[in-house]
Amino acid sequence: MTPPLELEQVMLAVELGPLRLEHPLVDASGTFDLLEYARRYRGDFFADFPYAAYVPKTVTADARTGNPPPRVTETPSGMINGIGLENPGIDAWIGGLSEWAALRRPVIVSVGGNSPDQYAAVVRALETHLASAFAATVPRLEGFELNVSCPNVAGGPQIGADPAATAAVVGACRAETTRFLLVKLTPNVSDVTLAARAAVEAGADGLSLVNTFKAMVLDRETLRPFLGNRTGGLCGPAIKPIALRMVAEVAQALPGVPLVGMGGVISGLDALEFIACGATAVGVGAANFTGFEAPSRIVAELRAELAARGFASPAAARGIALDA
Amino acid sequence: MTPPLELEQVMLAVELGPLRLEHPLVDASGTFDLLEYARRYRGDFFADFPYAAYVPKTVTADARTGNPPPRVTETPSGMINGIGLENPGIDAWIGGLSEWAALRRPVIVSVGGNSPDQYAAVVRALETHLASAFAATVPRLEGFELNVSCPNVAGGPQIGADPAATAAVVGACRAETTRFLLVKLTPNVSDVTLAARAAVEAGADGLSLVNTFKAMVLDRETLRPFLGNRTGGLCGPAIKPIALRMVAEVAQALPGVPLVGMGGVISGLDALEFIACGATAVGVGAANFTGFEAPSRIVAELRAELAARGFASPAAARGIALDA
Amino acid sequence: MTAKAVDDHAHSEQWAETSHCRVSAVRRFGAFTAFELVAPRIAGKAAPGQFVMVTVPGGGFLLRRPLSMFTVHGDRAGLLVEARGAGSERLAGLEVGETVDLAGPLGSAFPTKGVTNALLVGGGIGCAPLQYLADELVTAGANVTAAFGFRDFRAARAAGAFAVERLWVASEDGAVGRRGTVMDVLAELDAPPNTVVYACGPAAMIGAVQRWTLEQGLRGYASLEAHMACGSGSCRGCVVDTTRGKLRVCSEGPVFALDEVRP
Amino acid sequence: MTAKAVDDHAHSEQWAETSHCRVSAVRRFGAFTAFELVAPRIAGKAAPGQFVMVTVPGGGFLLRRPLSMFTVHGDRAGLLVEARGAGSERLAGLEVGETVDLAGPLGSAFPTKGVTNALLVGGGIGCAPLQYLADELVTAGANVTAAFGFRDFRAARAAGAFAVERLWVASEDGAVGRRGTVMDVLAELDAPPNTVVYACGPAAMIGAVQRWTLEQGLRGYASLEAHMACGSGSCRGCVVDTTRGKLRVCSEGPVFALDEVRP
Ligand SMILES: Cc1cc2nc3c(=O)[nH]c(=O)nc-3n(C[C@H](O)[C@H](O)[C@H](O)COP(=O)(O)OP(=O)(O)OC[C@H]3O[C@@H](n4cnc5c(N)ncnc54)[C@H](O)[C@@H]3O)c2cc1C
Ligand SMILES: Cc1cc2nc3c(=O)[nH]c(=O)nc-3n(C[C@H](O)[C@H](O)[C@H](O)COP(=O)(O)OP(=O)(O)OC[C@H]3O[C@@H](n4cnc5c(N)ncnc54)[C@H](O)[C@@H]3O)c2cc1C
Ligand SMILES: Cc1cc2nc3c(=O)[nH]c(=O)nc-3n(C[C@H](O)[C@H](O)[C@H](O)COP(=O)(O)O)c2cc1C
Ligand SMILES: Cc1cc2nc3c(=O)[nH]c(=O)nc-3n(C[C@H](O)[C@H](O)[C@H](O)COP(=O)(O)O)c2cc1C
Ligand code: FES
Ligand code: FES
Repeated sequence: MTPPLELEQVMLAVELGPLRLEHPLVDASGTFDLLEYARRYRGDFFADFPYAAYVPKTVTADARTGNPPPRVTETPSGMINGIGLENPGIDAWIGGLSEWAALRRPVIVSVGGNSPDQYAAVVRALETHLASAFAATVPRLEGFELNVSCPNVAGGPQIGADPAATAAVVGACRAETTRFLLVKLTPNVSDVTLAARAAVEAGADGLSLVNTFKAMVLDRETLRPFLGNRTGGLCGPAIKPIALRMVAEVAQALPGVPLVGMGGVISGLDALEFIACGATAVGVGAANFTGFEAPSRIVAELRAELAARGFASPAAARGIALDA
Repeated sequence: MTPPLELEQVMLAVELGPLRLEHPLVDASGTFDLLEYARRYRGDFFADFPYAAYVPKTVTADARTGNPPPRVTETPSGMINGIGLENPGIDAWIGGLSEWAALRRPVIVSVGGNSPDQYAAVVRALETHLASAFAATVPRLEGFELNVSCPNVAGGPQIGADPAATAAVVGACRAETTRFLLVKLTPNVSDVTLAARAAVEAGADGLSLVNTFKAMVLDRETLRPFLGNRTGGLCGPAIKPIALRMVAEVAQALPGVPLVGMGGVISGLDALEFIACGATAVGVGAANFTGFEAPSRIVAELRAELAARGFASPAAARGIALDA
Repeated sequence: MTAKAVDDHAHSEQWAETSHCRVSAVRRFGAFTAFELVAPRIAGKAAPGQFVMVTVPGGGFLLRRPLSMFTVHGDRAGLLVEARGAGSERLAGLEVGETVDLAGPLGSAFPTKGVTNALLVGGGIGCAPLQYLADELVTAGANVTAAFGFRDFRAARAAGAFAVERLWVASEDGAVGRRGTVMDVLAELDAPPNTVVYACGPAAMIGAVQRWTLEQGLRGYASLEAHMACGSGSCRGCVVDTTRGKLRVCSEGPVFALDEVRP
Repeated sequence: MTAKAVDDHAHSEQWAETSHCRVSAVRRFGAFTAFELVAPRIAGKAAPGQFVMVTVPGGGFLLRRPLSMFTVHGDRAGLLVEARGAGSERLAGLEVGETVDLAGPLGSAFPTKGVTNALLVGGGIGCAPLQYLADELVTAGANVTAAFGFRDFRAARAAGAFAVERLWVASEDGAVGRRGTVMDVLAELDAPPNTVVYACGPAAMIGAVQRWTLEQGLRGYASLEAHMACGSGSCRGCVVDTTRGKLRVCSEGPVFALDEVRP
């Protein structure tokens, strides 16, 4: 084995398509709210932001109140959520942008909807705003993540389970923006490479995976579905082995396409595993709920894990778990 | 809430299609070997057999040596296996039947293969043997479980992910037997009701679900795939919320079809949850690895959980988690 | 090969509200356990009604558990835990000398300014935040009356953890105090017209207290429970219905005006 | 509402090989911990080379861990654990008075009948079963020589746990005993022609011992490791390649004839 390196010998920076990230870790949409963290931080959170890019909670064209409570609970080595894409709608969302314009990191806007039109409307609204807004009043919105994989919204199967429907959403959004365009895939499929390929062929620049697994938890006493929405999305360490397998499959099927891998990352070693399976960046979701310091801890651990194995950079480890 | 009952007031017997089971619990194929348990038991294991029916490891027409080691390891609240359907082939398997002919419980033979012919060959071989063998030399083979969902065998996607391919396997086997015919579904699909419906329309009498989730674990040191087969099947408590959701979906889509629910059952409450989601019988897999006494413990706990909630039988609780 | 242990403290330093705390005292009352923890940063900032997110030790638990501030004495934060599920059972088993991770104080506090007459209404483990509230109100010179209701003799053992001078207890099986619910206690009380009501307990109790308060022409506050993931406003997991729409218990609550909640 | 606790013992009674055992003594040697457990049923049945499946306490672990029988004294079973992953770390932290669930003794034993000269070759934690084997052989009147190899000074601390009269130790960094591997020790030994070799350790070591034994015209046995789920023949998770095809380490092994293994 390669001899270990000193921590300082490891350079964590990665390039995610056109985005230069200081390190591979980003927050997973819906699990990390910049402003709430900033309220609790002693220093300047906008400057010390622990993730390399900020992915806010999914925003939709219309305002949504989300699902009835309860919305979350713990499961063995995981958790389930049925938030239901609660968000203020794109207009109010744009109205709030100036509050966090001081963030110095790139932002990847997570976009949701029920039809290609709805997705495109969000992208268009943002592009329109960006075209006219003063730079100092908006954060660095440098990319989009099309969330075609939320298992918690009503109305038929997920778009992401249908490659053609996925392509239609991507196509509609591609027509509205030249910015970096990610598509967030659902794991609730037989073959994740089908939607992955469809998304890329329709113009996506990269892929994020995985979103949550559709699941159900029962109330211990009544044996009725526990969540207000009956079903929800499972995430956390429980699902990591499935997520790793899917990231590896997509990396193998679509070499060269930038991937944001996620699902159950709670340590630097977990993050490194996603990189070994071909991810360029790694998303952290449920781990944000384990402590405010989780993001910076995971970044520090990733550096240590790379150093211990003699990898001078994430790129040096990328894909080494894949078939030769 | 219903007032609690005394333990003795609970009658655990259920009818799984034509099979009368003393209680709802059966072993999940591949996780429990009758003869190995009998070797370690003080009394007469054939008489005291803890499960209501015995489902042996999947047998195929040809002998298979399985996958290279390592084949198992633990994951957060779960485990992964890549055994690869190691088995002696149907002829040798039939040769060993007399060794355990004294088992008093019904047996459901798990059948594997790569094509409808291979499945049918196993069923035919058994039917032929049963037609001529002395009753005292064979166990009570009363049903079949067609395993179309093993994620650990080479050769393209799983049969169970394709409703038409599933129907073809079922049709071929239905032509060979009038015994109780279960089909074991894979969870690696977008919509589990499609293969479920296809199986029933092709002649299946009932359905078992779920088999394992295709997953990958990396070696901590080398970051290469840990299992000899690279990928394997994830099971255990980690996956229970997904399995429950799928059982509920199938129960809702195909009311009246007998279901064997499984995935992560390690306690009587877990078993009761599958019953609440519509299962008639419940399979226990990985929990067998937690201790020799696990099966009888789970049966006793199920009785206690039913009693505590005032259910006089599993049937009284069946399906109560489903939409009205 | 494992990466060098990364010092968590290095990363938590900048979080005003996180603390690695030693258990300094434990008292047990049946299924209830009262702890004191050495938590200067949290004790120094807290106000009654706020809560902390507590990491369940042992490694088997992903989410932290929300627990109300039960007492504050100097640099000690007190918590009262009822063993209900696996996580709270593990927490209830903590011994002196063990350490736990807390984040807090989080959420909104009970407004106490200018209150002269206070009526504290608690149900079951919902009584927990009312001890701290009583202590602060008494220090501020208010008249404090408390009415606590418990289900049965098991639950009523929690009463032993409380030190409130004018405390009326009811239990549904009559094991402790008056037989009946806390509403039966309220029915017999004479609340002066400027009384402020503070309620914490099961939804049904909050609803009954809300109606009673309205009838009496009083005003008050309720502290609500919700299942939480982040406990700090990020995930929108803990919303409850209010007259102002869906609000987050962890950040807009847990204390709400009694007339805006919809229990 | 929880179901009445079901007594595990009621269900384990019929299993000759299951035991709920109290830790009666603990000795620590760096990352290695030697335990004694009160385990009359297991101690009464065991033979050197066999192993037990140990439940990792705490609830966060699904699978049991296979550990070799390290010693047997009366009704006490001794185990030697190296903290490597999360499970063995928890096991290594066990304290006197805690209880653990064991199932065993499982697997095949080292044949010892009629052996007059024995050479025990161990590498790292693979030395664990060789103490018990040495004890039995000495009792039976055999001449026992042992050669143990360790990676570095950390691993060599395990040597402190052993009590074998004629013990040669090698460590790759020279921290303890001879600098080099256990093969360097063997090269200097004079093994009588009727010597039986017993090997347990990493695959590379087993392979080297296999070649050496063949060269010397000796015969012997190897104890192998494999990742296990059931530990008792049910799952076919622990197979290794042998000249007899794929065999299960847990039930056909862990002890195999040295000339049939393919390390
Ligand atoms: C603001 C607030 C203050 C609280 N204060 C206290 C207190 O002082 N003392 C106390 O004993 N309990 C208090 N609770 C409830 C306490 O958080 C839960 O009882 C505890 O989390 C149960 O955890 P468990 O692991 O035992 O239960 P499990 O059912 O195993 O937990 C599974 C999940 O459900 C959540 N959960 C379970 N029950 C509740 C509940 N009633 N409310 C919210 N989440 C729940 C857990 O946090 C966990 O995420 C409070 C809850 C809230 C929201
Ligand atoms: C027959 C036999 C006898 C053994 N005797 C001893 C002994 O006396 N003392 C001792 O310290 N260790 C012994 N081991 C190895 C021991 O079982 C593992 O080191 C231990 O299981 C590691 O568990 P973990 O949770 O720390 O590792 P993790 O890597 O966290 O465990 C994950 C999974 O991998 C399995 N596993 C990990 N490493 C090994 C390994 N080297 N061999 C087999 N399974 C592994 C674990 O059992 C578990 O299922 C023996 C193994 C076998 C097969
Ligand atoms: C409470 C919660 C809310 C989430 N909301 C969103 C969302 O709005 N948009 C989205 O794309 N994914 C959402 N997710 C999914 C995560 O971004 C992530 O894909 C998933 O949780 C897997 O990662 P993890 O195991 O690290 O949590 C949410 C997850 C959780 C737990
Ligand atoms: C070691 C192992 C071997 C298995 N072998 C088979 C098999 O041969 N046939 C089959 O249908 N399922 C097999 N399975 C899947 C189980 O029968 C079951 O569907 C799955 O493990 C989910 O249940 P659990 O979470 O209770 O383990 C195997 C599972 C394990 C862990
Ligand atoms: S628990 Fe996350 S917003 Fe309240
Ligand atoms: S571990 Fe299951 S057969 Fe050996």
